[in-house]
Order: sequence, then C-alpha cells, then structure tokens
Amino acid sequence: MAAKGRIIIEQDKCKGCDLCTHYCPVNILELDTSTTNALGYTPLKVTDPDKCIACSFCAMMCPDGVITVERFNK
Amino acid sequence: MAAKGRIIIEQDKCKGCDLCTHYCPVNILELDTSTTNALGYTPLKVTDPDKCIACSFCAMMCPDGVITVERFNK
Amino acid sequence: MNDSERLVIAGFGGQGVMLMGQILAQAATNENLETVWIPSYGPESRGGTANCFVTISKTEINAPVVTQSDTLIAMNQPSLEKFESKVKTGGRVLVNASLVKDHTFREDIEVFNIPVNDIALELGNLKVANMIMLGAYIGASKVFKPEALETVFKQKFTGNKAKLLDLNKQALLRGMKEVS
Amino acid sequence: MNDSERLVIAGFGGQGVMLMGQILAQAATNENLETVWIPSYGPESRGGTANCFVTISKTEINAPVVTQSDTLIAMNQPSLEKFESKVKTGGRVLVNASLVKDHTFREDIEVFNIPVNDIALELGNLKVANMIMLGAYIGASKVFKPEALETVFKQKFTGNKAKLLDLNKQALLRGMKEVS
Amino acid sequence: MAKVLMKGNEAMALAAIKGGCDAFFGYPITPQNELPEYLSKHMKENGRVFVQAESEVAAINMVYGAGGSGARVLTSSSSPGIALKQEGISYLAGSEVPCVIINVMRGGPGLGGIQPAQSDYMQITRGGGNGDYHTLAFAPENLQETVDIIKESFTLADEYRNPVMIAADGLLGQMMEPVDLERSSNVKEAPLKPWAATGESGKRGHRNKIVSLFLDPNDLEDHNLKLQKKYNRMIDEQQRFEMIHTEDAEIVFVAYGSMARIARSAIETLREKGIKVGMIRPISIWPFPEKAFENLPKSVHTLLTLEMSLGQMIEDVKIVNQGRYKLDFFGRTGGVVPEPEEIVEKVLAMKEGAN
Amino acid sequence: MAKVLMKGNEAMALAAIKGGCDAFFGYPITPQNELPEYLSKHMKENGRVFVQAESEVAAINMVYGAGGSGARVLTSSSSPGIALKQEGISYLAGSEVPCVIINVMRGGPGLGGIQPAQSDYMQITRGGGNGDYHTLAFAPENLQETVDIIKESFTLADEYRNPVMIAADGLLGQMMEPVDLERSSNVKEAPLKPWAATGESGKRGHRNKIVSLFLDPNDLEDHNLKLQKKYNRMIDEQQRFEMIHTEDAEIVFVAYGSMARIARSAIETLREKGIKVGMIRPISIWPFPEKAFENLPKSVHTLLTLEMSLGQMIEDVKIVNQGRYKLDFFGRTGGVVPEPEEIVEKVLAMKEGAN
Amino acid sequence: MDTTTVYKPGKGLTDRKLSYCPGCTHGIIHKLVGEVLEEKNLIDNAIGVASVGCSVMSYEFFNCDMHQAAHGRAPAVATGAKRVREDKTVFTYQGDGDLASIGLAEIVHAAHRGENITVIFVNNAIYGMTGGQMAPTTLIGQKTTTSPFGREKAQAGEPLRISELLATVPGATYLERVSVHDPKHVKKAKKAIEKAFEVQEKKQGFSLIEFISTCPVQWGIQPYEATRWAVDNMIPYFPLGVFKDARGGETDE
Amino acid sequence: MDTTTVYKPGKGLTDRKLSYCPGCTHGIIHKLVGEVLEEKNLIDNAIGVASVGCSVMSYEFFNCDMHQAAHGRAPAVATGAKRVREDKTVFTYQGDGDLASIGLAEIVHAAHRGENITVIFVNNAIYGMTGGQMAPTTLIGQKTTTSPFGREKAQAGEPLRISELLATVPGATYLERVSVHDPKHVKKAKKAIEKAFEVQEKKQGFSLIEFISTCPVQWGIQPYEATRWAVDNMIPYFPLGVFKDARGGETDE
Ligand SMILES: Cc1ncc(C[n+]2csc(CCOP(=O)(O)OP(=O)(O)O)c2C)c(N)n1
Ligand SMILES: Cc1ncc(C[n+]2csc(CCOP(=O)(O)OP(=O)(O)O)c2C)c(N)n1
Ligand code: SF4
Ligand code: SF4
Ligand code: SF4
Ligand code: SF4
Repeated sequence: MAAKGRIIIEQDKCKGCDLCTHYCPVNILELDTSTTNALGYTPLKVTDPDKCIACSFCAMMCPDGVITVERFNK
Repeated sequence: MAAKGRIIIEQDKCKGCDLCTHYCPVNILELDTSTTNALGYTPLKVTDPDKCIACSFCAMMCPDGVITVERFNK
Repeated sequence: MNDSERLVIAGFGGQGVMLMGQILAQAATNENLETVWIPSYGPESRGGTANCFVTISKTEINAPVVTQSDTLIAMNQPSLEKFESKVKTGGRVLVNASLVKDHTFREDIEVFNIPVNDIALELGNLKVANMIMLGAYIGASKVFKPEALETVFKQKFTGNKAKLLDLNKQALLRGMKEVS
Repeated sequence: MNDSERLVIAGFGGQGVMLMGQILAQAATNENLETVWIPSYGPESRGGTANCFVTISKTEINAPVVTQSDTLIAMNQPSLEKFESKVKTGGRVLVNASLVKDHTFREDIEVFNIPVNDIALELGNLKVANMIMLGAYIGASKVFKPEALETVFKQKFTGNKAKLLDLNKQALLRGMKEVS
Repeated sequence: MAKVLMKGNEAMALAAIKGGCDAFFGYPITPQNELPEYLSKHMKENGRVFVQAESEVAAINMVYGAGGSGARVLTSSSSPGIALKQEGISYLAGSEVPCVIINVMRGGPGLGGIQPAQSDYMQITRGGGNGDYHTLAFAPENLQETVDIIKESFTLADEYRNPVMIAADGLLGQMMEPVDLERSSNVKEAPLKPWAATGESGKRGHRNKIVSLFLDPNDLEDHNLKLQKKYNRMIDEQQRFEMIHTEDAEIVFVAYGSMARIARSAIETLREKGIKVGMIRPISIWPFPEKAFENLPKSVHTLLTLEMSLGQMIEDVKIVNQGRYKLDFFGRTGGVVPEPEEIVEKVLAMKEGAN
Repeated sequence: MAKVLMKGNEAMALAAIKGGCDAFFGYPITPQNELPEYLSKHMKENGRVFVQAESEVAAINMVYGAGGSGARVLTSSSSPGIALKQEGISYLAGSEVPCVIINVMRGGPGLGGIQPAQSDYMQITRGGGNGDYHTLAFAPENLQETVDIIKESFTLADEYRNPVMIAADGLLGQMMEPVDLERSSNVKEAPLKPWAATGESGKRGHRNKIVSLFLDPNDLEDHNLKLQKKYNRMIDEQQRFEMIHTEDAEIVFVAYGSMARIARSAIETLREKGIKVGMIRPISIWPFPEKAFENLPKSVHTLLTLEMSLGQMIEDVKIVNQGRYKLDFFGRTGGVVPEPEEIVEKVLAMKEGAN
Repeated sequence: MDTTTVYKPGKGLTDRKLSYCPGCTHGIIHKLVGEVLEEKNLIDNAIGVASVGCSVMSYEFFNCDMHQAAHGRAPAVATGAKRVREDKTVFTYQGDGDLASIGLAEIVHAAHRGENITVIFVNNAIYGMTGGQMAPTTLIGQKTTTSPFGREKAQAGEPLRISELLATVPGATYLERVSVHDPKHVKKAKKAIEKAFEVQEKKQGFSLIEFISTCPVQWGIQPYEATRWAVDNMIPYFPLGVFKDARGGETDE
Repeated sequence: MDTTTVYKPGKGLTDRKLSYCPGCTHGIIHKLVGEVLEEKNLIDNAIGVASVGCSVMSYEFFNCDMHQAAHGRAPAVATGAKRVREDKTVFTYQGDGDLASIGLAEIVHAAHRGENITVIFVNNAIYGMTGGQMAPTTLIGQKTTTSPFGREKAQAGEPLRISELLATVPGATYLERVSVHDPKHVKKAKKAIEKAFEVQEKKQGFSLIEFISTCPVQWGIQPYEATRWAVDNMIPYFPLGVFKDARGGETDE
C-alpha cells in the first residue's frame, strides 16, 4: 500500500509522552526506546511510513507541536 | 362595634416611618403629627381603638418592635 | 466681619444644616475669602443629628475643625446642648426658638431666639426654616450682605429647583428682619 | 568520615536522587549525627533536573546549602557539568557512567565511573540505579556501613513497599563492590 | 483661574480627570465615596472608563490590566480596602505598571471607624505586599495641594513606571474648600509607552509582556536591583517637604497632612507666647524627606512628631535622626481629630519637663 | 527523646499539633505546601479540623471565626498569600483574636519566584493592614528552633490574645533536619476563654461579641490605647535574641533566620582569619530586640546587617542604633541564597575600606 | 380586662434601639430571625455573624454570641466558627453588596463545601450603608450614586440572581427567596427561616434565605412606597419561591 | 515528491518549548487557541492574560501581547485591559484552581458585567502547579495531596460545575464545555474557541470555553490513561455541551 502522506517529527521537541501513538488509526507510531533526545526523553518514531494516511490525528493530539503532517499530491 | 383587642405603642421607639398604618385592615392607625418623641419622630397613634381586631398586622410590619398586641379574652 | 469667623451649625438630619454651611462657604468663595466647610459624616448622621463647621477668613485657614466658635446656629435642643460650651466668650448663638424652649443660656454670649419653624410655616414651607435662620445670621453678624447669598442661591437653585429661588430669598430677608 | 561530609546529588527528575539524599540523612539521624538535607524545588524539577544537598556532621551545621562539596554524585551529564566545579580539591565525584561518556574530568578530584543504569538493568530493574550508586558512595567514602543504610531501608520500605527491600539491599552491595 | 468650592473627594476626582486619568476602577467605602460617585458621572462625559469593581481586590487587578495596557489609571479606597489591595500593589510595583492609588484614611485596626486618621502610614510607606518594593507616596495638607499633587501623580507614575499613592484622610475627603483646578502643576501628556501590552504587537513588531514572575532567582535578583535603582532615583528626586518657621526654632514639629495643618495653628499660638517652634512638613512620605533634616539651625534641640495615629512616622524620624536631637511624640488615633490646643499643651508640658 | 528526620514544612505542621492547634485553614502555595498536606492527613486523625479554603482571604477569615469561637487556630502561606491576608490580620489584631500565622517566604515582589527570601520583613513586622496594631513575629534559624517556637506560639497567642507570626522561608520549609518534637518548650494547655463567642451565652450568662468596630472615635481611641498597652507589654516581655561571639567583636552582624545560620559559617571563617566578628541574632523580629544592642562591648565599631532582601531589617537597626555605630549592609534577594564566602568577602572589603 | 398577648417583641433581639433608618425592612427581618431563634430555643446556643453593611451593628441586636466579620467574609467566619463548634447553630446576616459583590467567592464556596450553616441574605438592590451605590442586584435603569444615569446593561451588566446561581451548587441544601412587603409574606418568610434552621439542626447542610428588602433612604422614597416598589420592580426580576430543596425524604409539601 | 502540509505548528504560539509535563493536555489547548488566533488574524491585535497555575508561563507561549495576572484575578485584569482597549481581542487562560477557587468572584463578576472577553478555562480536577492539591472540581473519592483519603462530601462538599453555574448569570453570552481526549473532540473544541472569539468580535459579551483536561503527573497515571480517566470519570460529572448561547438570532445549528 502506498503512503498517502508522511509525518515529520521534530525529535528534539518530543517529550515521549506516548499520547500520539494511541490515536494513529493505522498503528505505525511508537516511542524509540533506543535513544534519548536533548530533553532526556525517548522520542517518537514511525514504524511503517508506507501506511501513513495523513489523517493528522497524531499531530492533533501532540501537546508539544512535534509533528508536521504532509499529504502527497497526486 | 366592640374591640377584639388592643395595641400598646412604645411611643419612644417609634421612628414614624408610617409603614404599619398601611397594613391596618380597619384603618385606625396614623402618625401623631402634633408631637415628636425622644428620637425626634412623629410617633404612631390609634384613631379608633374600638375597631381594633387584634390582627397583629401592624406589629408584624413594624421594623422597630414598637407595637405589642393583646387580644381580649372572652 | 473680623479677620475670621468660625461657625458651628447643627440640627436634625432633615433640617438642611449642611446646605446652610455650604451656602456660606460658597458666598465666601465668591468673595475670594478663604473658607473651609467640614461636615459630620457617617451613618450616625442619617436621621439623627447633623452638623457642620464653617470657617471664613481673610487669611489662610490653618486647623480646619472649629473647636472654639464665634457663632453657633442651633436648629434644635440637642445641638444647643452639645455645642453651646464651645462658643467663645462674646460669641453669638442663634437658636431655633420653635424647638428650643426654656433653655438657660450662658451669660457671656449673645443669644438670638428665632422661631424659624413657625415663621417657615407662615411662609408656607417648613423646609425654608434654614434659610430664615441664615437670614437672621447675616443680619446679626453682617458677615455677608443678602445679595451675596442671593448670588449663591442663583448658583445652587438651577434647573427645576429654580422655582425655589423666590421663596428662599423671601425667607432670607424675613430672617434678617427678625434680628434687625 | 571527616568531621563533616558535604554532598551534592544530582540527576534527572525520575532517577530518585532526592531519596538517595534522604536515606543518607536518615542514616545520619539514626546515628545521632547532625545532618541537613536540602532539595531543589519548584516546577522546574518536574521532568527536568533535580538535585539535593546533604550535609552530615559531627558538630552543629551552620550554612545549610552546600557550596563547596566533598562529594558529587552525578547521575547524568548536565548534573556533572553544573556541579563539578563546586567540588573541593581532593573531593570525589561518582558518575553514572551509563549516561556520561567522554567527559574530561578535573585533575584534582577522585573520579568513580559506575555504569549504574547498566548494572540496574542487569539486576532487572532500572529504578535501583540510585541504590547501586549509594552503595558505591558508601564503599568509596566509608561514611556509613551498609548495615546503616539497610536499617534505613527497613524504615522506608514498609507496607507494600517491603517487597522491595531485598532488591535494594542487593543493589547497595553490588554498588559497593564496584568501588572495592 | 477662579477658585471653585468643592468637596475634597470630588476635587480629587476632578483633579484626576485634569491629570489625564483614562480609567477608574474602585469599590465603595466610606469616607471616599463621593470620589467614585463623581467619576461615575463625569468619566463617561469625557469618554473615559468608570467601572465599579466587585471588590477592592478586583479593582486593583483591573488597574493592573488597564495600566499594563497603557492607560492612566486611578483607584481609590480607604484603609481596610487598601489592605485588600496589597497583593495587587506588589504586582503593580513588580511589573512596573504605573497607576495612582488614593487612600482616604479612617480609623483602624480592622473595621475600626470611619472618622479621619493617619494610622495607615506604615501600610502606605512600607507596603504590606511581599518583596522589596516601594511606591511613591504623597500626603497633602489641604485641598489645593491635594488637587495639585493628584494632577501631577499620573505624570510621575508614568515617568517612573511605578504606582503613586496619595495619603489623604477623612477630613480631606469630606471638607470643602475653594480650589483652583487649573493651577499649574507638573502635568505632562501621557508619554508613548513602548512597553505596554496594548494589543498592537503587529504594529509594534514585537510582543510586550507585563510580568512580575522570574523563576530563576538570579533573574529575579537582577530585576530587583534594577527596580532598586529606580527607587534610589525617587529618593534623590522626589523628596518633598515644607519648612515652617524652622529658622530659629527650638522645637521642630514633624507632621504631615491634616495633622500638619492643625499644627500650624498651634505654632501660631505658641509663637504668640514666645515659644520658638517650627515644623518640618513631609509632603512626600515615601521617600521620606531626609533632606529636610540636614541643615536645621543650631537652636533646635527637640523634634516633636505629631500624628493622627499612635506613632508610625516617628520611626522614619528616628531613622533620620540618628541620635542627634531629642525626640518626642504626640498622637491621637481612632478618628479623633486633635485640637491645636492639645499640641500647645503638649509643648508647654515639654517645656515644663525640661525646666 | 529521639530526634526524627523531618522536612521543615512537615515538622512545622506536627509542631502545631503538639502546640495544641485545634484547626487549620489554608490555601496551597509553594513553598509551604507540605504543611497543609501533612495536616490534611493528621488533623483528622487527631479529631481536629482541617479545611482547605477557597483562597487566602477566606482562610484568614475562617481563622477569625474559629479563633473567635475559642479554638487554637493556624494558617500558613507564602509571601503573596500573606499580602492577601492583611485585612484579615488587621481584624484579628483589632478584635484580639489569637492565632498563629506562618509565612514561608519566597522572592518578590508580585508573583516573584518560589525560592527562599526574607523580603517580607516589612510585611510581617509593620503589617500591611490598616490601623495601629502589631503582631508578635518570630524568625527561627533551624528546624529545632522552628518547632519549639511554633509549639509555644499557640500559648503566646492565647496569653496576649493576639496573632503570632512565624517568619520562615523556603529553605526552612523544604529542608530536612533531625528534630526533637518533644523538647520542652513553653506550651500550656489552652486557657479558658471567657471572651470567646462559643455559642454558650446561655451557660455563660452573657453574650460575647468579637468586634473591631467602634463608630465613636473616642471609643476607638480608647480601644487602641488598651491594645497599645498590650503591645508595650510584648515589647517588654518578648524580645528574644541570641548574642554570638559579641564579647570581643569589632564588627557585629545583625541577621535572622536562614541568613543568621549562613552568617555563622562566615563568622567561623573570619575568626579563623583573626577577624573579630560577632552577631546579634534577633529571634523575635517584632518586637525587635532592642535590648540586644544595649550592652555591646567597647570593641564594637560597626553593625553589619545581613538580609536575604535588599535592606528591610536595617531600618530597625537604624532605629535602635541612633547614630552610635557605623552601619553597613549586605543582602541578596529574589531567592538567591548567599554563600558564607560572600559575607566573608564583604567583611574583608569593609576592613580594606577602613584602612 | 383579661387579655392574651398575641404579638410582642421577643427575646431573640436585645433591647438596643435598631440602627436602621425609619421604615427599613432590615428591622422586620431582624425581628423574624429573633423570633425563630427564641421559639426554637436557639438564643443561648447560637453564634451569629454580622457582616459589613447597614446591618454591621447587628451584633448588638441579635441576642446571642456574635462575630463581626470583614466585608463579604461572613460565610468564611461562619465556616471557622461552625467547624470548631459543630453543635452550635451558626448563621450569617448579610446584605447584597456584602454577599453578592465582594463576598461572592465566600458564599459560593461555603455552599460548595456544604457548610452546615444558615445564611440570612438581605437583598435591597443597593448599597445602603455607604450611600446608595449600585449593587450587583441593582435593576436595569435604577439610579444609584454610582449609576447616575440608571444602571445600563452595556456598562454594568444585568443584575445577578443569587438564589438561582446557588441552586447550581451541589453542596447547597435549602434555598428560598421570600419577601416582607406585607403581613402574609412576613409569615411566609418566617416559615422559611424556620426551615433553614431545621436543615442546620438536622445537619443537612447549607441553607440560605434571600429576602427582598427595601432601602427607602437610598431609593429616595417613603417606606410604604418602597414596599410597593419592591413588589412592582424587584419581585418580577427576583421571583419568590424555593430554588433548591435537597433535604432528602422529609420535605414538607 | 509534491506535498501539501495539512498540519503544522502555527504562528499563534511562540517557539518556546512548552513548560508542561509530558502528555499534559494543556499543550493541546494551547495549540488550539494559537491556531484560532492565527486563522482569525488576531495574533497582532490580541491581549492575553496568563493566570497562576501550570500555565503561569503561557505569556511566553501565546504569540501576542500578554499580561501575567495574580492568582485568580485574570478576569479582572482582562476587564481592565478590555475597557481601555475596546477594539482588541482580550482573553484569559485559567486553570480550575485559579478560576473556580480563589478567582470565583472575579469570573462570575466579569460574566455579570457582560465583559466582552473570552475565557479559556482548563479544568483538570486538581491543582497541578503546586503539587496536586484538591480543587473545587476534584471528584468525590479522588485522592489528592490535601484529600489523602479521597475527597469526602462531608468534609469538602461535592465538585463545583462552573459552566452550569455561570449559565445562571444573565451577562454571560456563550458557554460551552469541551474535551480534548481524542481527535474528534479536539476538532469540536477548536470550533468552540472559534465561536467564543466570534462572540467577542461581534461585541456580544462574555464567552467561556471550559476544557476537560488531564494532569497525568498529579493524577499519577500515564498521559493516555489520563485521557481515559477523564472520559470515564470527569465527563460523566462534567457533561460536554453548550450551557448557554445568548448570541441572539445568529446561532449556528
Ligand atoms: C473591605 C471593605 N470594603 C468596603 C467597605 C465599605 N462598605 C461598607 S458597607 C458596604 C456595602 C453594604 O451594602 P449591602 O451589603 O448591600 O448592605 P446594606 O447596607 O444595603 O444593608 C460597603 C461597600 C468596607 N467596610 N470594607
Ligand atoms: C495568591 C496566591 N495564592 C496561591 C498561589 C499558589 N498557586 C500557584 S498555582 C496554584 C493552583 C493552580 O491550579 P490550577 O488553577 O488548577 O491550574 P493547574 O496548575 O492545575 O493548571 C496555586 C494555588 C499563588 N501563586 N498566589
Ligand atoms: S504526543 Fe508529541 S510529545 Fe508525546 S510522544 Fe507523541 S510526538 Fe512526542
Ligand atoms: S411601623 Fe413602627 S416605627 Fe413605623 S410608624 Fe408604625 S410603629 Fe412607628
Ligand atoms: S440606608 Fe437603606 S438599608 Fe440602610 S438602614 Fe437606611 S433604609 Fe435601611
Ligand atoms: S502538573 Fe499536571 S497540569 Fe501541570 S503541566 Fe504537569 S501534567 Fe500538566
């Protein structure tokens, strides 16, 4: 399945609160426990970019404005 | 008509506000403009004691506890 | 008038004693004299007694509260009792004789008994008793000419109060006559 | 221990640095020593960095804030950077080597690098990293015997926390071993 | 200009309008009620703002909002009402929001009474708010001076970006005197306020913030040191006082406001009796006019502080005095307005005692 | 008794319980929150009253109601919260209602910061309420002293029928130290309070009224004169202080609370260097311990006031000093806790300057 | 002649002359509270809290232990008193400036906590004591010394209805608005006070009785006309009735 | 690849890192307000009022002129600002301790006067900033640092519902309670903010949007669980919806 869009994660703003991941309808978000960012948190990562449907739910739920969502123009 | 009771007016407490007179159902109350009491007010008087029906309306409406009402026992 | 005149004006709440003082202070202001008017204030004045102090002076006025007065205007009995002792020796007392009867006055003061309530009723309006008293006061003290007070009346009674002008003037002159 | 020992303990909010200090202060109290524990406080400590000052002394403690420390326990990089300069010459620094890599230390201090996070994970619970560090600290400083801290554990871990006792003891001893 | 006879509270209100006051926020309390009453009529006429707040606390915070948004703002109250404003005043000072606050003092403590007193000297000059801060505070003795100072206060508040307090009392509030409202006074047009949160960040090109919060203690200390410089400038520039017959005085009164005016009568009487008394009359009570005490003549041996309270300003006199002169005190409190004769007697008793 | 390690705020809370506190009314504010939090748990256990009020204003008025009804009552807050209580405190003093008020001071003015400060000295000692009144005010320097004084304060409040204030700061509130909560302190059982409005007029045979209103100024003055006698008694009986190494000192520090404790370290260092410094440590800040300044040795030439503020207590030092000694000042503010070394440097610089 | 006294001043009030202006209905409300205190045998066990307003001196009138509270804070003072004297009957007596303006947070929060106290709330649509300023209850168009052109909605909003507002507060148990403009309503008002004190006796929580009252002096009309003005202008905006009754099973009608 | 940005942080907020704890929904509410300010072109002409609470630093986040108000007094500060800057958009941002406890009189009276301002009211049922004390909105049984045994009705009453209370105030024009616990509700919440600012633009008076918000840290649970807790416990007691809409003819649905 081709991605409908993509999200851009400003990793260093992420507080690793894990809120966004619960709202992704296609379940492609999780925290990247392999690293910590400048704030000392484990930031968000996308597990399966191809599945992104650019619904913006993650971005809407992120309290810290970490996520930008872009839709691919056809 | 015989009085059913009588009112006792503590003249020196009266502030001459004229409130009670409006509530007497038999219209026998008025201020005594011929005199002033210790407080400098024209106090209440009864014009026609015989008509008193001891309803207590005047006393209930007096803000200053000037009036005592007695009913005649038969 | 001497260099300065200090008055106490006192009476019941509704007798217009505050206004009397204000009229004198306004007259003084008009004539470029120094003047201070001080009221009693607070809840006790509502319905109860009221008084004001007026000082009129050719020179700067220091302590504003009148403790020793040149003149006392007593519109009722309690006021007389309260303030008579504070009149200077040789001072004057104007008394509302309609309400003050049988009072034994100090000997060292000049007393004017004016039945202002009765006169006011004669003039058809109890409310002008205070103006009658003011007339008596300027008659006795010569602090102001009646014209001075009439000017103040014109300043105060404007709008729908203008119709009171004549009655008040009349009261004033009538009061002056009482002491002449 | 000298007559007195002044420590700074610092790290991230969740690392339990406040508790480390409190345990030392409690041990001192148990042994009738003078002690003062001072936390950083306020909103900035939430999530961010946290630190506390502990003084343990045989004599009365005056200025309670530790400005020149005998020991610094740095649980992360920012803490080390913030407080290293305030360690006395000859003082000691215990560092969480799991989070601090490639740091050039002052030459006039004794440095203990202990990878407490890694050890804690080994023990199966990242939360005990602080107790491992405490073990290392008493191993290096000899300020308290392990039994002294175990007593405090018994005072602190009661009720449904009692089950944590063993793990914490284990962590403490493991930490001591790191510096022996 | 012709003088007009006005009641003190009303003259204060009109003076505020003449001083450029854009907005008033207050809550009723005796003996200052004629002030907001007058403004409820006349601010509107002048296209300005009058709001009766739900409380003194709300009023002072409305002042904060309006002053912080660039307006010239007034509030007035009396003693217990000022107590409620203390947190707000501390915020105003901390955030450097200019405003004028009138206290028409009455007797205390607590609900106390409503007659004239000066027992809020400490409340006014030391603040009851938290932190190191000061407000300018002026204490006029008659209505003309009251009018002049209030007119000027708005300008001063703007110049220093600081609250200005007016220490009046029930006597000044309630009395009438002829006043010249146009008498020249140091009134300037409101300056541009590039710091104000006017809602024009677009036009201005940057945001403005009205803030007293500094979470880092070093920042807060720096802020305080900056404020302190301003306070020192006020101490330099705003000490105001009048010297009355001090040139040959042996006993110098120190008295302000209504008490000073009463003392003038006592001085007259005493001088007539050949007793050499004079007076330092602080017009600014913060900054306290230390300068007035600098060049007193050799003849002075005693400073007699007079207050309508049980001794508050005397602390400032002690601070200034530093042991130089004998100090004595006379005060009445609770709303009792002393008679000049009492002061005369006090002085006679002092002379007696000295012999 | 064994000492227990406690956080300052919690130790204060427990001390209040030990002092006989029947009821607490307060509102959250940093850095004193652990105090009400502790009481929310432990007052109930002890069958006593804990209420979180809707505001500081409500809290102090609840104190008025409970204290006026005969209970031993506590409230606590921090700087801006105390500002809001000023009207209530004036009422409490005016109506002679006993109570204890703890101020865990933080930096100001306005919202300021939350780190330790002493910049409410004026707020505490001069009051920001209206009228001539005073509250006892104690400023302990460590937790043991804090505990002892708070325990005793309830007794003192009852004895004088007056509010007692405790001037603590964020450091005392947040630190832990071992304390002996049973150490003997002058704690007495609550006395009978024949004046209190307990709702027992029937039993008592007459009504009691808790009132600060006196509409006649002469009555209000009499009331004030009566209060004044009490304040004078406090000045006589409650001056508390400690003299530290003053016996041969040349420079005497004047410092209280946390600042005094820091100064102790500086004294040690300076004495090691052979510089003769000592300290007067006011424990009561109202009444200010004038007595401490009476018999200083001849060696003293300078009083150096040290504060965690920009100079407030120094006014009291000036008042007491009356020109006898040179005065100097060192202060940090805004929540900055000074290091002993800064004081050492200040003294060294003074010595330098003197040479 | 043989007589029975059917009405006389009771013991719930002291002998002090009331300080109210002639014809002010504060006096009637005082009498009612006094009567209920007496009839329920509460005088000797009550703690009253006077507020700041014309009724500031009410600590001289109610014949029980009294506090005089700071302006608006009577509910907080009553809270303090009640919490340490749980078995006593605690009531406040407050005007509309006191309760609805400066003291709004205190009254709502006393209700919110469900304080077991009784509030006597005298709504006369103006500040009496301080000289007739606008209150939160002042009607649109009503002239006062601080609304000289009549209260305008655009400038000052529309009047607050306190009983209605408090009815939304879960902790409030009994709320009723009554009037004292004629004998019939006076009787009803007394019943309401009785109910309120009963709620307190049964530890059922917060009760408040709001009185439509007059202020002839500051309204600038005669006392009797004032009662008419209240009927014609206030009651339409402030309707009488029970606004909340959460006493559980035992309500009356 | 050719893309269209469908969501990005806007200009309504500054670049400062928000000071809220991880997962705190204060951040979502900030974003929404920022977005509406930007979309309605208000940033350059707005005056915001920060209150005291976790959002005390919001003067650093909203990208317009800002005041920082004393605890509870933001509506008074906003009143002052709005009265002298009538043509500016004035809003406050307040927590439930700030607005419903210490600031209750100020919020009710701002509504009462019909102040033409917008209030963003963040109800998280606790005092976040000061360490998790009980708020007037704390639920029965909820444990906080000052209700260690869970809030008890007998001791502290039942929680206040602010939107319902304000609905009784005649001066209030638009009142709505919303939630931000999922994307759907976030969208709805944004609509509500838009409406509130429109009310102000049209000079229709006082508007307030109440947000059900979370405080994971003081509730002691994870951010996502916190949104569930809000849904399961708060919304049943604080139902969502419009509580007052007095905008005149032009209401939407
Ligand atoms: C803190 C404070 N603010 C203001 C006042 C002044 N004050 C006294 S009574 C009053 C209003 C009273 O009005 P209301 O409560 O309606 O009672 P009423 O006099 O009409 O019976 C005010 C504002 C005060 N005493 N204290
Ligand atoms: C006068 C005053 N009292 C108390 C405080 C302390 N204080 C700061 S924030 C706060 C409560 C905030 O809670 P809330 O409004 O619910 O906001 P949240 O932190 O939950 O977002 C309190 C009591 C203060 N700063 N000022
Ligand atoms: S919601 Fe935002 S801050 Fe939280 S994990 Fe997702 S991207 Fe990070
Ligand atoms: S109601 Fe009472 S005070 Fe008024 S006139 Fe009648 S008796 Fe007199
Ligand atoms: S002013 Fe009004 S409310 Fe007050 S006593 Fe007089 S008539 Fe009654
Ligand atoms: S304490 Fe609670 S409300 Fe405050 S920022 Fe943290 S999670 Fe949010």
